[in-house]
Amino acid sequence: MSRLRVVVGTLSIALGAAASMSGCEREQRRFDAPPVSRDGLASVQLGPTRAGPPASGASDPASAAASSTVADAGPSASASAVLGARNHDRNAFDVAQGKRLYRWFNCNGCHAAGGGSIGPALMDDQWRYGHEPPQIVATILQGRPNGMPSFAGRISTEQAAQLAAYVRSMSGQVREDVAPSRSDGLSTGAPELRRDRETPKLAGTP
Amino acid sequence: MKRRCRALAIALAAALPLAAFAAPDMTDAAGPQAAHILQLWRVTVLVCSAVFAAVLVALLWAVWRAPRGGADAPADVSGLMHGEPGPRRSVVLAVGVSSVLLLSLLLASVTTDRALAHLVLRDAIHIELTAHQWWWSARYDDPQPSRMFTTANELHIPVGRPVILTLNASDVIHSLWVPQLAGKKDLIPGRSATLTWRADRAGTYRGQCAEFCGAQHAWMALSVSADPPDQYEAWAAQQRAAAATPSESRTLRGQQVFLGASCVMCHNVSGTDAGAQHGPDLSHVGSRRTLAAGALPNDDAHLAAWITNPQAHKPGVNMPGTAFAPDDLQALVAYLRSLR
Amino acid sequence: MTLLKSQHEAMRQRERAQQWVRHDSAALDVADLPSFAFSHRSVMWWATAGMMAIEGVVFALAVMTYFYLRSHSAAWPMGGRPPDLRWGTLNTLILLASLLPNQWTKRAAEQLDLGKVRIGLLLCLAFGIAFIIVRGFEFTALNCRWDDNAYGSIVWTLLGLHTLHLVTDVLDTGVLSALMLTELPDGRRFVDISENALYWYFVVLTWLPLYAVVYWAPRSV
Amino acid sequence: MSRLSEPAQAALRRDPELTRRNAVPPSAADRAALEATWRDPPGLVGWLSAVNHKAIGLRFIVTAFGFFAAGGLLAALMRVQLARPNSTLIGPDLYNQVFTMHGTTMMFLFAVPVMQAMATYLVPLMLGARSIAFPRMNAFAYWIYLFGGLMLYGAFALNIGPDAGWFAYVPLAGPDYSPGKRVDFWAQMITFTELSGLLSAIILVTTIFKLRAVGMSLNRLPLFAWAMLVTSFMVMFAMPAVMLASTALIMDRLIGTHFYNPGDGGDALLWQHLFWFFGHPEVYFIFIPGLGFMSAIIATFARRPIFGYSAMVLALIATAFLSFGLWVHHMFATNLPELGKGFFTAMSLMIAIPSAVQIFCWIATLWTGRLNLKTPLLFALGFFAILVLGGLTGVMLGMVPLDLQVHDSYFVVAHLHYVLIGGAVFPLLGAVYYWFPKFSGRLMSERLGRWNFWLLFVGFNVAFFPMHLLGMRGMPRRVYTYPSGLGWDTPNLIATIGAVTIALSMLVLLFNLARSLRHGTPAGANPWGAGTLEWATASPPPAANFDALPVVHGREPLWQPWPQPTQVRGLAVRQREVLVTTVLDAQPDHRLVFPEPSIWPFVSALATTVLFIGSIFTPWAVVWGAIPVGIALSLWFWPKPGETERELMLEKSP
Repeated sequence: MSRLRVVVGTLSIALGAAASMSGCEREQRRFDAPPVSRDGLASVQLGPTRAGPPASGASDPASAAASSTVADAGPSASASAVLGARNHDRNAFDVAQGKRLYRWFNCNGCHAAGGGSIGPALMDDQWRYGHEPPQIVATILQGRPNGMPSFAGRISTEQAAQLAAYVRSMSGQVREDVAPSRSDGLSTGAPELRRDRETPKLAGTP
Repeated sequence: MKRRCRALAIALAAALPLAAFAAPDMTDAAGPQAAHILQLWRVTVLVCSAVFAAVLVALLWAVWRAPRGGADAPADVSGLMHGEPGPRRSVVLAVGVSSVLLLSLLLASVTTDRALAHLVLRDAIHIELTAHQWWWSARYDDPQPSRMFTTANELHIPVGRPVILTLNASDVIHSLWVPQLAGKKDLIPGRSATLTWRADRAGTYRGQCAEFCGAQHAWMALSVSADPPDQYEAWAAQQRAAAATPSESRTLRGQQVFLGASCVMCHNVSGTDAGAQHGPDLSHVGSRRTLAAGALPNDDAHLAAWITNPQAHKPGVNMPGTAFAPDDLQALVAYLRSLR
Repeated sequence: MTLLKSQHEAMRQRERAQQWVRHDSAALDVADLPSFAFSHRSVMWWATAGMMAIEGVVFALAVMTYFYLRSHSAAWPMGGRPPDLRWGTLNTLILLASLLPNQWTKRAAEQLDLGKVRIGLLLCLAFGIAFIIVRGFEFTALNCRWDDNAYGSIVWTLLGLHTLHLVTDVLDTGVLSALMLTELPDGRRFVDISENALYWYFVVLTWLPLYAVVYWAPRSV
Repeated sequence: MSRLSEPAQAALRRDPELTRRNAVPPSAADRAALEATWRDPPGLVGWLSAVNHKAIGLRFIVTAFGFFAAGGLLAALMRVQLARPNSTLIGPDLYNQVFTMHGTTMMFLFAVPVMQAMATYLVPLMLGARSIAFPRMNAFAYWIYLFGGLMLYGAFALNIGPDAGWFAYVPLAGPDYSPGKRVDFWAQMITFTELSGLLSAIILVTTIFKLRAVGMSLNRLPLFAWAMLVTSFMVMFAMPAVMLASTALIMDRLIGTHFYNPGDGGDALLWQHLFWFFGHPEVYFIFIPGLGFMSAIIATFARRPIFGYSAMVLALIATAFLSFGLWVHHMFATNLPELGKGFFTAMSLMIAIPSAVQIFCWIATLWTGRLNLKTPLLFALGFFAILVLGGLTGVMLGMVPLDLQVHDSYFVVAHLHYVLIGGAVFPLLGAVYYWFPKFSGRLMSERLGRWNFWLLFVGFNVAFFPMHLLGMRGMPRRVYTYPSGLGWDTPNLIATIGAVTIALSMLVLLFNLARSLRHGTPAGANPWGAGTLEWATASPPPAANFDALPVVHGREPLWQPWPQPTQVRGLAVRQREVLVTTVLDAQPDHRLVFPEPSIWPFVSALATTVLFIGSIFTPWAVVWGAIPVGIALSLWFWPKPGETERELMLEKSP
């Protein structure tokens, strides 16, 4: 990114042992994330694992139009391309940002702290619409029946990927050294990094 | 030299739209508290400079007058056999003088403390200031709840009237410091602090977060404009009014774009559906001088650039970038700029 | 009277040390000085004293943190019952009882009596292991988890810190016992045993205030 | 003798030399035997098992100055970034890591350890002792310190460098606002350096109290030894605070405890109280050894003992006690009660008095002395100019109203560099020039020394004096860049020019050190004509320091007549036997055989490092890591075959 940073990098690496490089990826602060183009959101065809009806509960005409074009197209390479380029599951900053957005966007309004209330529980091993990152991003952006609103246009793909990474850490899918620890609020049980890894199973009928 | 530097600074400030503030210099006191502190500052600098000069003179004189001797010169151990009344008397005298000076400085400090604590607080303005990671939100309290209003990053206060700030932090520790008005006070999560100001001279005073609070600690400025009372009342009335409803088609389209995009997830514009509190209140963003807590000047070009890619201007900020279609972007910028 | 006796003892030792030092011409001959000494005359005592000072400050600061956090919270213990007294009190009794074999071993070491020392060390080891086992039950009876709230955190930390010191000293006693049972010890080993006994006094003495803080402070007003 | 086993008695009959004692005046055979006994074993394993206090001391000093260079490079990087406003040379993320690493390196990896390193080398020589107390524990302390520093810089190289400041205030350094392992590595580095610091403190206190030469009563102890004694006691009572605080922080971050969670019973100021209760005494650990160096240098180069010995000792002790009572002056801007802050203002002003006593005593010494204006004295004079200014700005910062204006501004950056570089680095460089002949047997070049001094003195003032102005103009600390037009641009540029000058002076020092190692004029035992015992032995000193331990009869043994008896006779030469003396009057108490070089301190340090680093990634590492540590420590303690027999040959019960 800048000439001097390269000089400092080579100097420090000469000092440090060539330890495993997993540390680098976990600690990346991706401040230079390229803005996802507004109309680019519409072109991200994310198909759900199971053909569900387009989200009905969209509260706003503009986003309904966007999500309808999204829902009926099949899964395409560009979705995983957008996500695959940066594996949010292995970046501590992304998972921590996801945890903050989970509170900011009021996901805990329906999903509580992961235990579920109106919305389904997220910390257990029951998954209706898939537990892989692209599938969770699709669930967030398209919305799901029985009340999950579509956030396409409202939440950028980058933020959705961060939220998906955090949701996965709730059930221990994220590595222990990447998962977030406790938050500075009332204690909601064991912090994510201390939860054992659940083996995700397909839940019952949608 | 200091006078010339300040003149140069002001000239520079006028030239650049960004830093439209006078240098936040603690010696340019604009309120009683900064004045009290400045007075103590000058007394202390005087005393300390005198002591420093005395010690240096004593040292240089000692080094100048003492005879020279090589490593082979015999060491004079007479001091171990019998006492040395001469040097003892001067050392005891010097230590005594130092102790008396320190005591006097202590008394000066305590009297200044009392003076700061006794600022008259009759008919004060009450502001609840909350610090977030890298911007300030301020709520002007009022006995009538309907007259309360919220703004961000820029405060206006009437000249001559005291201001009582209740300080809270929502995430990490920050510290509010406006050198020309008063000393700093930390905003600590889980604790509430109070700070009192009074500006006796009209002007815009730059404040800054003074406690390291993360990636963008450098761009967390706050500007305090001390206005004559009538000009303040006009500003406050304007802030209390709901956001301007768009009149012509471009700003109406801009509002549609605003409500359809991710802005509503974090920002609040009174009078519309957007009511989130995680970002600065945009109801009157058009009337502010800078964007992003002092990082960018508030004009069309910078606003458009900021919306498209905030990370380029303030890397690490929590605002996501959204690349609108060019005409959508123009409409959105026009709408936001219209929110006077 | 006993104080006077120990002063008298120290003076007698000093005189004996002096008489072995002969002055003749340029040199001071120290060949006949003893090759080890007990209590603060030994170098090992100062290491033990240093460790005790450091760990004493850690305990003091941890107790201060306990009352600092208590002063900041409305209810204490925060949303829970104070720890059950059963195991804690039993452990305190065991610890006080362990002072007897400890003192017995210390005096045996200072009399260089290998037989008694071997028995004493095994006794101390038994008491230590018993204390660790009961400490295990104590942790179950704290009625809070370390990640429940600040109260749980500081209570577990206080108990954990003391357990750390307990385990390290029991291991030390274990290694010393193994050494004394298998090897023919020289004088310095007896000094090590005497200092290890001194450190056990420290483990006991720091437990008493911690016991009061962990078990009785939440019950007080 | 009676408890000697059969094989041991046979060994003794074969080689009666095993219990031969040294004679006075020391014979050539004695000298050769002592060298063979006290020398560290050769080869790599021998190098790793070295326990000689001079070998460990030199490694400690070189490692500490290595970290000093690394910290200096980071500082140069910061100054280049801050030279111009709105600079994008370094982004905020890297800058936050750089300034945190600079602070952490200078405070934890350089300033405190280098003073203990110099003491590890010099104190035994100054006391007329054969070795430092607990030599293997001393080696362990060095290895732990080295591994801690390497861990931190390894993390920095992998972009896991801490980025929450060297003080790591929570909640920013807490689990919610510092994701990843960066602050964990910082907190664990604290555990490494504090463990090393505490062990060194115990070692130094025991050495100074129990291993002094016969006759060196406490009122004949050199002032540098007094400074290290006082510093070691402060270390023992202050460092536990930061160990408790950093352990609580790492538990908050890894197992979810709530010490600093404002939402669930914790408190953000708890960290500040615990950290600064350690923090302020820490800056005095750095400053008081500097005072010790000053007393040693000024006495030798003014050709007379320091004026007012007892006043100086009492001033050191007073500074130590007072330094525990003023930590809240770092927290004047918080919402603590105002009356409380007033007490801490009074304490902060009062601590200036003992320092004033010392400065006036030194000036009186210079006034009545005969000056030998060599480089060490130049650095001592540089100390006066810079430290006194730093101390006076410290008095200003101690007053609540003034601190509220300039706290966490560049005024404080100027103050801390004036007292730390002026108060500790200048005397330290003077000490390097002063004792380099003793370390290496060669003098450093005077010409290069003057260049080094004047470049540093001018560069320092050009770099840090403008920062007072920056602080008064409202520039806060720890900002990766700043807007133009606020009056901050020119002073920042001047400061960067000063920083470059300081870098130049450090290069001159490096060149002087490298050149003098080979081409320096050979220095005899006492090139400066000094009075303390370390100058009574050869340069560099033999493995056993003294062929026969000296008997001391005065405060400056080499300057005062040396009555009978002059040396000690009767210590074994074929075994590592030292003379333990009483605490107050240093009368002979008993002979003690010290441990042989052993690989176990190095192995134990490795095992402890694995435990500490493992515990960052999983709490279970604490449990499983403890087993190898326990084994290594037990084998370290276990006597080697034949060791007990050899000791029994010399045994005599009290």
